[in-house]
This record gives sequence, C-alpha cells and structure tokens, in this order.
Amino acid sequence: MKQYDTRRCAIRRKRRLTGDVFDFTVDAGDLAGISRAGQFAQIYVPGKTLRRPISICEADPENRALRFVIQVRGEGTAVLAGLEEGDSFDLLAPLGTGFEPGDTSRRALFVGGGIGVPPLLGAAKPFGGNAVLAAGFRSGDAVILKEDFEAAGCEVRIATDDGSFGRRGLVTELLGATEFDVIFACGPRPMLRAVSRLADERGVPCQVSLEERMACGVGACLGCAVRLRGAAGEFYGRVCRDGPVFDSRSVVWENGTERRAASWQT
Amino acid sequence: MKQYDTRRCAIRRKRRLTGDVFDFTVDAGDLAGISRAGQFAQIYVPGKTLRRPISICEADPENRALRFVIQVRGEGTAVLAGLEEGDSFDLLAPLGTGFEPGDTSRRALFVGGGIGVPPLLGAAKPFGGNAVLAAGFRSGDAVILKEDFEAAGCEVRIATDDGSFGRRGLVTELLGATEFDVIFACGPRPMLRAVSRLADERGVPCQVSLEERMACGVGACLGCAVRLRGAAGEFYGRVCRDGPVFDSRSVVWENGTERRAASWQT
Amino acid sequence: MANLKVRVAGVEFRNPVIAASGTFGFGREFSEFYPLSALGGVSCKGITLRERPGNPPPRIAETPGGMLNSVGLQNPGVDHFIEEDLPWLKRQGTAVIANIAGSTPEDYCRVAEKLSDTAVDMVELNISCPNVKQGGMQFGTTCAGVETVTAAVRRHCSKPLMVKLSPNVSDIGEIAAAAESAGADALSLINTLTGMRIDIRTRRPVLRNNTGGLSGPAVFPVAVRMVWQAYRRVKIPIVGMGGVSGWRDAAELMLAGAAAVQIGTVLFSDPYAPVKIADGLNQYLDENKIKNVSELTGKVQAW
Amino acid sequence: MANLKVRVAGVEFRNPVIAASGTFGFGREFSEFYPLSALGGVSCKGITLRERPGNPPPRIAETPGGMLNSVGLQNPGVDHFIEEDLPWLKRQGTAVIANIAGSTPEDYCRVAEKLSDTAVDMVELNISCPNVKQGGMQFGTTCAGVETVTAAVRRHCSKPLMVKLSPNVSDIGEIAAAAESAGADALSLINTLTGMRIDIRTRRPVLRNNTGGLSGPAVFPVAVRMVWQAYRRVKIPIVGMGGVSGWRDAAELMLAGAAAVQIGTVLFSDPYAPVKIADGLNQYLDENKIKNVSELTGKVQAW
Ligand SMILES: Cc1cc2nc3c(=O)[nH]c(=O)nc-3n(C[C@H](O)[C@H](O)[C@H](O)COP(=O)(O)OP(=O)(O)OC[C@H]3O[C@@H](n4cnc5c(N)ncnc54)[C@H](O)[C@@H]3O)c2cc1C
Ligand SMILES: Cc1cc2nc3c(=O)[nH]c(=O)nc-3n(C[C@H](O)[C@H](O)[C@H](O)COP(=O)(O)OP(=O)(O)OC[C@H]3O[C@@H](n4cnc5c(N)ncnc54)[C@H](O)[C@@H]3O)c2cc1C
Ligand SMILES: Cc1cc2nc3c(=O)[nH]c(=O)nc-3n(C[C@H](O)[C@H](O)[C@H](O)COP(=O)(O)O)c2cc1C
Ligand SMILES: Cc1cc2nc3c(=O)[nH]c(=O)nc-3n(C[C@H](O)[C@H](O)[C@H](O)COP(=O)(O)O)c2cc1C
Ligand code: FES
Ligand code: FES
Repeated sequence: MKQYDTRRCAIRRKRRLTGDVFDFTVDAGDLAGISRAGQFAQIYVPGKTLRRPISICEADPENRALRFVIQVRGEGTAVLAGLEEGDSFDLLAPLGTGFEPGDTSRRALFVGGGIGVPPLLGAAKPFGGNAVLAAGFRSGDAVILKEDFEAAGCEVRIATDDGSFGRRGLVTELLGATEFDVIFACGPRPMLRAVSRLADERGVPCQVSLEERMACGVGACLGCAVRLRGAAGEFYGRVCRDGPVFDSRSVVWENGTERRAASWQT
Repeated sequence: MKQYDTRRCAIRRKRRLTGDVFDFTVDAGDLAGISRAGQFAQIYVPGKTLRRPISICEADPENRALRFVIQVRGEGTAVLAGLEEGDSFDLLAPLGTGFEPGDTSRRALFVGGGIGVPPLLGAAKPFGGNAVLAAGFRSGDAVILKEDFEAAGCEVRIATDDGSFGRRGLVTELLGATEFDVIFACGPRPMLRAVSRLADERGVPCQVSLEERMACGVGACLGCAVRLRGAAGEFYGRVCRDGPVFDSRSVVWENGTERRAASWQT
Repeated sequence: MANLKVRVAGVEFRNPVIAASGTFGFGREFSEFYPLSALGGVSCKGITLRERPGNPPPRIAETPGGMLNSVGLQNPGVDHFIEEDLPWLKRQGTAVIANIAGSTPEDYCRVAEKLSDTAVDMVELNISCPNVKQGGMQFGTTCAGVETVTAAVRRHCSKPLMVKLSPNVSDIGEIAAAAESAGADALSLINTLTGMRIDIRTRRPVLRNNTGGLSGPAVFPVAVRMVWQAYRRVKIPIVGMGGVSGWRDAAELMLAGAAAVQIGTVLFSDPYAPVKIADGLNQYLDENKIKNVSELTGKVQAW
Repeated sequence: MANLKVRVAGVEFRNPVIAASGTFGFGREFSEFYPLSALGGVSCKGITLRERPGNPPPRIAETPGGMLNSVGLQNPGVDHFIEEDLPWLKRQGTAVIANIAGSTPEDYCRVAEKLSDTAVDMVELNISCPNVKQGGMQFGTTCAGVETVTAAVRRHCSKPLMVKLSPNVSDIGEIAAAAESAGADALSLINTLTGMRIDIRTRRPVLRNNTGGLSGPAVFPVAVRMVWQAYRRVKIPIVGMGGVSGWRDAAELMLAGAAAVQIGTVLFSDPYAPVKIADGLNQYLDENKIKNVSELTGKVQAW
C-alpha cells in the first residue's frame, strides 16, 4: 500500500478536553495500520489554501482509528474544532518520521509543553512504568491527557506557569535527580532547546518533535525548513519529511528562529 | 426604521420544488413589513466576496416572514440551496424598487420565464382572477409555483421548450387574443424584450424586472449598470436601486448586452 | 478608550477607517445603515471634469477571495458633485476626500482647481484607474507619468493632495518617491490590480470591458508589501488599502506603514464593516494599553 | 475520449497539465500518490549552477485564497540534479522541464549548457523569482533584462527554451515580446506576485525573508489577464499558470491563450488535483464534442 495517502475520515468520537482543546477519534481505515506516534496528518480545512499539520496522538490499527488532539490557535484549528461526530476530516497521512521508541525497558523521560503533550502519548505507552512524563501547561485548567498517561502506567509530573496545578515554573525544573536513559520531547522551541542541553549534559539520546509552517507536507516544496547539522555542515532539512522528530543533536538550535513565544503561552 | 438593513434570518421552512429549485421561508422580523414583491435581498454566502441577489417571492408581514425561491446556478446558489431548516440566511433587504400593482381591478398579464416566475407571485396575488400568468419553462419537470398562482385565483398558461408540458414554444405564443391593461414580466432578457415590444404594440404599460451582476446592492458602487433612456438621453442606471423593476419603455433594449442565453436554458 | 484620531497631511480623521473611492458612492446609500460620522472619512467616487457614462455592463465578476470591477469612472462631473453631493456630505461629520481622475493633466488640474474653492478636506489624485482607455493607468505606472501629473495638479490645488498609486508596477518604492518629490502631501495605495475572467461556456470575458480591477482579500498581501515598501521610501503619510476585511487587517496595514486605511470591497459583504473595524481597533488598543492608534504606524520590525 | 495531447515548442505533453516548478520537487514525493505519467509534465524545482541553501524559515504564510512562500531556490545544484534526480524522473513517462535560475547571465548559461547534453525535454528560464537578492526578479521586470538573459541563454541552450515571466510588471505584453524577440521558444506565466504578511502580535513579518511570492486562487484573475495579453503579442506558445485549482480554471486559462497549464499551490490542498484536472478536461471536451484540447487555446472571444 501507499506510504501515505488522502482519506475522508468520519469523526467517531469528539470530546472537549479544556476550553480550547478537543480530542477527536476518527475512522482512518488502513491508514491507522501504517501510522505511528510522532507522525502527523495534514488536515484539510474547507476554504483554506493550506492543510493544517496535526500530530497523531495515538494510532489504533485494530479499530482502524486515529486520535488527534487539537488546540484552537487560529482560523483553521477553529474550523476543525467545530466539526462534530458524523462530520469528517480529510486527512493526508501518515506523514514524516515518528518517535523511535527503541528498547522500551529503558527509563524514558517524556517532556511535553502544552499542545506538545499529545504526540508523546502513543510513544510513552509501550514504556509503561518505565516512563516519566514531565509536562508544562499555562495553568491548571489547561492540563490535558494526565489520566491517559497514568492509565498507561507512566509517572506524571506537572508544572504550570501560574502554579495553579503542580509545580510553578518550567517543566525542566520537574526533573530533580531523576535518572533516565532516553528523552522524547515535544513543545515550544525554547523548551526543546533546554531539554536538548539537558540531554547533552547527561549524555543520553534525545528525540525532539519540531514545528514549522508547512505547505505540501510530503517533502516536495521545501516550505518547512529547519536548520540541521549534517556530515557536510549545516543545511536546511524538511520538518515534514526528515522530521518532525529529530535527534536533538542534529538540530541547530541558535539560528534566529528563536522568535516564537512558548506555544502554550499564546 | 431603516429603509433596508442586514439581518440573520432563520430558515423556517424549506421545500424542494424541482431538481434544482428550492423554496425557503425565513423569519425576517420587521424586514417583512417593509418588503414588497419585486424587491430583492442580497444574501450572504459564506466564503464568497459578493452577496447573491434573490427576489422576494412573497412578503408576509403578519408572520414576519419572507419567501425566496432559489435555483442552483453556480457555487453561491449551491451553498444557499444546501442550507436547511434551522440554518439561517444573512440578508440585506429589502432592496430596490418593487412592482407597482396600481389598480388591481385591471386585467393584468404576468409573464415569467423560469426562475423569473417567483418574483411575480406576490405582485399577482392582489389581482386574483384579473391576472393571467403566462410562464415558460425548459420542460415539464421545471414548472414551479403553478399551484400558488392558481390558489390566488390567477389563470395559468404554460409553455415549455420541449413541449413536455403545456404548449411547446415561447411564452409569448401563449397570449393569443387575450386582452389586458397592464403587463408585469420577469425572465431572461430576450423574453423581456419581446414582452416589451408586445406592450408597445398594444399600448399598455409594462413593468419588467431586470438582472445584472451586483456588488453593493444599494446603489453606491455602480456595478449593476443598465442602459436607460431618460429625459436627457441615454445613461447607465442601477439595477439594484433604480430597479430591478423598470418601466419597459425606459430600458434601452439593444445595447450589446443581449449576450445571455435565456436563463431557463442554462 | 484609546485615541483613534489620526492626522494625514494636516487633515484630521476621527478614526483611521475611511471608505474607499468607488465603493461608497457619495455616502448617501450607506448613511441608511449608520451615521457617516462613524467613519474617519469618505473618499468619493472618482470625479472627472465632465460627466462620464462609465463602461457597458457586465461590470462585476467574482474571483477567489476577491472581485473584478470595470465601472470605469461613471460620475456626474465635478460641478454636479460640488453643487449636489458635497454640501450633503459635508454635513455628515466625517472628513471628505474628493477622488479625482482625468484623461489629460489639464483635466486633472481643472478639477483640482474647482475643488480648491470648496469645503472638500482633501484631494485624492487617482492616476491609477485601470478601467479607462485614455489616461488613468498609464500616468500611474511610470515615474515620469506620476511626476508630471502630480506636479501639475500640485500647482492648481490648494487642498492637501494625496496621490493614489497603482499596484501594476515593478517597483512601488520608486513610484512613491516620484509622487513625493513632485509635491504630494500623502499617498494612498493600492488601487486595483488588473485582472480578467472568462465564461468558459460562452467563451466571452465576463466583463464587457474584457479586463477589470481586482480588489478584496485576495490582494491584501500585495497591499501590505507595497505599503511597507513605500513607507521605507517616503516621509509623507500613507493611507493603505487593498483587501482589508477586519480590524486585524487594518492593524497589519498600519504596522506596515499606513497612517490610516481605506476599505472598499468588504462593504459589499458587510456594510457595517467600517464600524466593526473601528470598534475592533479600539478594543485591541485598549487590551494592549496603546494610547493612540497612530502609534501602530510603521511599527513592523523587519527581519 | 478526446485527445489531450499538446505540443509546446516541439515537446509533446500527454496532457496539458504540468506540475509547477517548486511545488513538486523532483517528483519523487508525489509519485507516492499516482504514477507521474498521469501528468503532462513536471517542471522541476529551480536549479542553479551550485547548490543553494535557500532562505531561513519561516518560509510559508497563508493569505486569503492564497499563500506566500520565500523558499528561495534551495536546490542541490545542476550536477546533482543531472546525476541523481533526472535519471529517475526520465523513467516516469512524463515530460521533464528543467527550471533554471541564477544570479548572473553567465550562471544561467552554464546551467543551460550542462542541461543541453541531458535527456531533459525543455528548459524553463526562471527570470522572475522574487525570493533571491541577486539576480532573479530584476532580470524579469525590464525588457532589457529579459532580452539580455534570454538571448545569452539561447546561445548556450540546445533544448527548447521556455522563459518564465514575472507578474510584477506594468506591461506583460511588452515583456513577452522582448522574450520572444530574444529567442524564446515558449513563455510560461505567471510566477508569483510579491506579497507580505505581518504577525500583529509579534509585529514581525510572518516570513523570515519579510516578503514572499503570492500564489494560489487569489492570483488567478491576474494570470488570466496576463496570459491573454501575452497571447495577443507573441506567436510562440504560452504555458499558463497561477491559481489554477480545477479543470474549469485550466480551460479558462487555455481559452485566454495557454497551450498548456502548470499547477502548483492546489497540490498542497489536494495532491490528486492534476489527475482530476486532466480527467475533468477530458470529460468537458467529450461533452462539448471537442476532439483536441488544443482547440481551446486562445479561443476567448473578446468584446
Ligand atoms: C508536525 C506538527 C504537528 C502538530 N501537531 C499538533 C497537534 O497535535 N495539535 C495541535 O493542536 N496543533 C498541532 N500543531 C500545530 C498546528 O499545526 C497549528 O496550531 C495550526 O496549523 C494553526 O492553524 P490555524 O489556522 O489555527 O492558525 P493560523 O495562525 O491562522 O494559521 C496560519 C498558517 O500558519 C500555520 N501555522 C500557524 N501556527 C503553526 C504552528 N504552530 N505550526 C505549524 N504551522 C502553523 C497554519 O498551518 C497556517 O498555514 C502541529 C504542528 C506541526 C508542524
Ligand atoms: C434582482 C435579481 C433578482 C434575482 N432573483 C432570483 C431569484 O429569485 N431566484 C433565483 O434563483 N435567482 C435569482 N436571481 C439570479 C441569481 O442572483 C443568480 O442566479 C446568482 O447570483 C448566481 O450565483 P451563483 O454563485 O450560483 O453563480 P456564479 O455564476 O458562480 O456567480 C458568480 C457571480 O456572478 C453573479 N451572477 C451570476 N448569475 C447572475 C444573474 N443571473 N444575475 C445576477 N448576478 C449573477 C453572482 O451573483 C456572483 O457574483 C436574481 C438576480 C437579480 C439581479
Ligand atoms: C466597484 C469599485 C469601484 C472603484 N472605483 C474607484 C474609483 O472611482 N477611484 C479610485 O481611485 N478607486 C476606485 N476603486 C478602487 C478602490 O478605491 C480600492 O483602491 C480597491 O478596491 C482596493 O481596496 P478594497 O480591496 O478594500 O476594495 C474602486 C473599487 C471598486 C471595487
Ligand atoms: C513553494 C513554492 C516554490 C516555488 N518555487 C519556484 C521555483 O523554484 N521556480 C519557479 O520558476 N517558480 C517557483 N514557484 C512558482 C510556481 O512555479 C508558480 O509559478 C506559482 O506558484 C503560481 O502557480 P500556482 O498558483 O498554481 O501555485 C514556486 C511556488 C511555490 C508555491
Ligand atoms: S511542507 Fe513541503 S517540504 Fe515540508
Ligand atoms: S450593485 Fe452597487 S450600485 Fe448596484
């Protein structure tokens, strides 16, 4: 079968997680069987020129279903969030690299910021009790998916900007002396950079999922450039095809793209 | 109250009249009280730059309702036709001049072509048995509003292009020796021109409702020009404000705009 | 409540939202919706020395995210404007901009001269209308043309003079500089981009004039770019327009360099748009604790 | 079944639907969806003499009915193209157009020279890319510039030479005539209009390059107009593009004068668009009893 394709997928289940975050489960047919956590879908928004990239939160091949958690951030996500059970998503999926869990008996640290948490769920599940999730949110009422990680056996630690839930402060302050063998992270760039430094300090591998504005989503248009470090020097890779998940050491962190505010603060 | 205004109007009733013609009754509040047959509404179509002009088929002030009969002709009318009871129309109404029935004891001839028939209904009703409707359609299955005119007491004569209902041929061939004191007409331009000639021959007044592409709908943009004959010579009037109903003698019929096919044949 | 007042070339506007020429007539029709004092100003339909009939219909075509028009300067002539339209409009409590056009520099000058003795607040020189055969756009697409007309009109116009630029050019900065050096007090941009649609069934251009002017949201990114480029080349104020459909767009154009904005096409889907845009700006300023709307002008921080 | 074949400057295309340069890479990614032989041809991402890194991100912004890009000619260089990409692409059963760019006429010539010895079907000279500082657009916005580059490349290129024109000009007819007289075998138009968006929250241009190229349905009426104007000035065939999103648009551009069409931005919302457009044209021709799609070219009947 094709490596990726477009598909009209009926919304089987919709739940509101917080004021502006919605949880969708859609009938994705055989696309579910070839999708994995960390990969993403380009979702068509009626009336818009560009599809919207949304991570695959979980793939359930048995039920031929995909799960997406979507935060309203602008016009496109508002349209998607307004769709109801029975409506459908027009997906182009699965796209990009996913997380590579590797040996799930390792102690794995998952670091997520805001809407960066959902893509970690599918990757964390196989680690069960070996996984710690350190997640940061704007405030207590923005916390999402805590129960899902706990149900998978993971330990969940939460930080909020305003201290209204968990610890007040940065998600990286949740770690203390915790030891781990591998890190998986998704969230705003400043957070990912901090996590990447931490991984360097501790000498553990770290996989980060990046965001960039996209057009084609399949690697053809070079719209979604990210500065990478390769054997022959620095170059622009494609978030959509070479990523969105990258080895943190291959990413050039200081390149003037540090302009975005932490995404859970916008 | 304002002469016209915008209003969100819930669709109270929707019926399909033929394959591509839909009959809508909407809650129009006080706009119903100031509307009359032959005037029109500019209906907003989500995602489109321009509103769509649609005639007021009937105004029912008592029930604060307006009736519109809409034929699918392109993308905009397709969107409108897809709306359901409970959805709403965003109207700018009532716009333009309406028909001036005048003395309803006169023998009145109503001539309609295809989707030009609905605007005549509200104007014909007060004439009751004094009105004859001569209506032309593509074929038998395109006939609309026959029962409505009959219920109002009007005599209905129908012509179809293919002879599948009523007489085969042009609507003007339906008249025979029928006598009348006044004509009201709406339909494709070649039909209106023929009716206008007939009125001249018989020496009776004739009111015609014209179509033109519109932008503002209120008379400000000069988008909807129609060549008119005035005291000081020919000039471009505005279909939206000076019309859409004009005295047939004020219209300059041969001015190179005779390019459109009869609208019920498209 | 933030201060929405702006000054452009000495003229005060109660707020930076001005109705764009040709989309608002002389204001009467839209005054049915709201008092015109809700607007910063009104730019009137383009006025010529003598009455003009305009182009044959159809004059309107819809396009993705926009529209074409080929109205072609239909107007009753400057004398009629001064006698019949201006007195009413001046009583509405909004700034009045007279948009003028012509086929020769002499025509422009005589119209400007006549308006100099009236209560008009500002003259907007339309050297960029794509819908007239004679004159119009060709003045607007070369520096020499822009200079010639601007300098000539400048000598005959005692009102603040705003020159309206065509987007159908390679280097708007150069054209803007030419207008400034020839004596413009302000610039307005963009007029419409030339476009065309064809009915594939009849194989005829939809517009009887074959081509028409493209306006509406589709052109907005071109407007932002041109306002930004012009702003970096000239010292005189810029009134931005082209596809503004909400207060966010208005703020964006102001950040790019506009001192005020004109809005046109959006009126056709929402006649109340100017009121909503002014309200939206006001709320945005309050929320961001910005005292004067004019603080937005040119504040984009380029990379 | 109508005949969808078209010939442009001696090159045969199985159908008139060609993927637009820069939107389709070198074809590999889209070949996951359908065999590339479903397309008339593929215009490759712009190729330069040496590898180019492209512009820093963000490179993409959405606009009403369109998008901006500032990719900036990121490409692996002509040698890499010839060795790694072209052999694969030539095996896909579709016509291959090499889109080339450069900073100086000499650069263009060397790239064209290298491609002359390959299996490439056609060379498309991109003198209109707005996203590179050196070269690029300035060649494309003056007749002299167009003539210089076209004539120079003509001497070094043994393949059919198509010159791709910029829409950021006042008179596209003049530019088209300049390219023809300098030896172009065909023209393609339009490239992107320069545009800009600003994030009102950060007050930064959305694109790291500040400005970018506007494409998508928003520009379609400009494309139709320019193809029509160019068609009336030149005898060489024209490949039309700019905002085509369905078979009706393709037919409209062909009626305006295009011998074939390229499609770009629509691929991003519907990767299957080229297949649907070719099918739609076929059905339209059958329904209207038109035997050859090429009968549409230039058949608009102007008023
Ligand atoms: C690989 C990837 C995975 C993602 N996964 C999720 C997810 O699981 N859940 C979720 O809620 N969001 C996710 N996002 C972010 C999501 O794509 C944006 O919030 C969304 O595109 C915003 O669209 P909009 O129309 O609401 O906003 P607008 O600001 O109106 O969008 C304008 C344009 O910018 C683009 N854009 C804006 N913000 C972003 C962004 N942060 N990243 C990429 N493009 C952007 C839009 O796609 C659109 O093209 C992901 C982004 C990427 C790149
Ligand atoms: C005063 C008036 C009253 C009308 N009353 C009715 C009515 O009661 N019922 C009905 O079904 N139709 C009526 N029409 C015709 C109706 O407005 C068009 O069929 C409709 O605008 C087509 O829009 P579309 O998006 O489906 O077609 P498209 O062809 O996609 O429209 C493209 C553009 O052209 C305009 N346009 C296309 N055809 C016409 C037309 N015939 N007249 C004016 N503008 C047009 C559209 O408004 C739009 O701006 C009336 C037209 C006018 C002027
Ligand atoms: C129907 C119509 C008529 C216009 N007439 C004029 C005119 O007479 N003079 C002028 O300078 N601009 C005229 N314009 C251009 C507008 O003033 C404005 O520059 C353009 O429409 C872009 O703004 P918008 O996208 O907000 O409409 C006209 C535009 C439209 C749509
Ligand atoms: C992401 C992107 C990259 C592009 N890169 C190139 C290029 O390298 N060379 C070129 O000649 N045109 C390039 N273009 C322009 C397209 O080939 C085409 O001219 C333009 O996008 C208009 O067509 P469309 O509206 O169908 O996309 C690019 C366009 C886009 C959207
Ligand atoms: S979005 Fe096109 S290459 Fe990534
Ligand atoms: S539609 Fe604007 S004047 Fe008639």
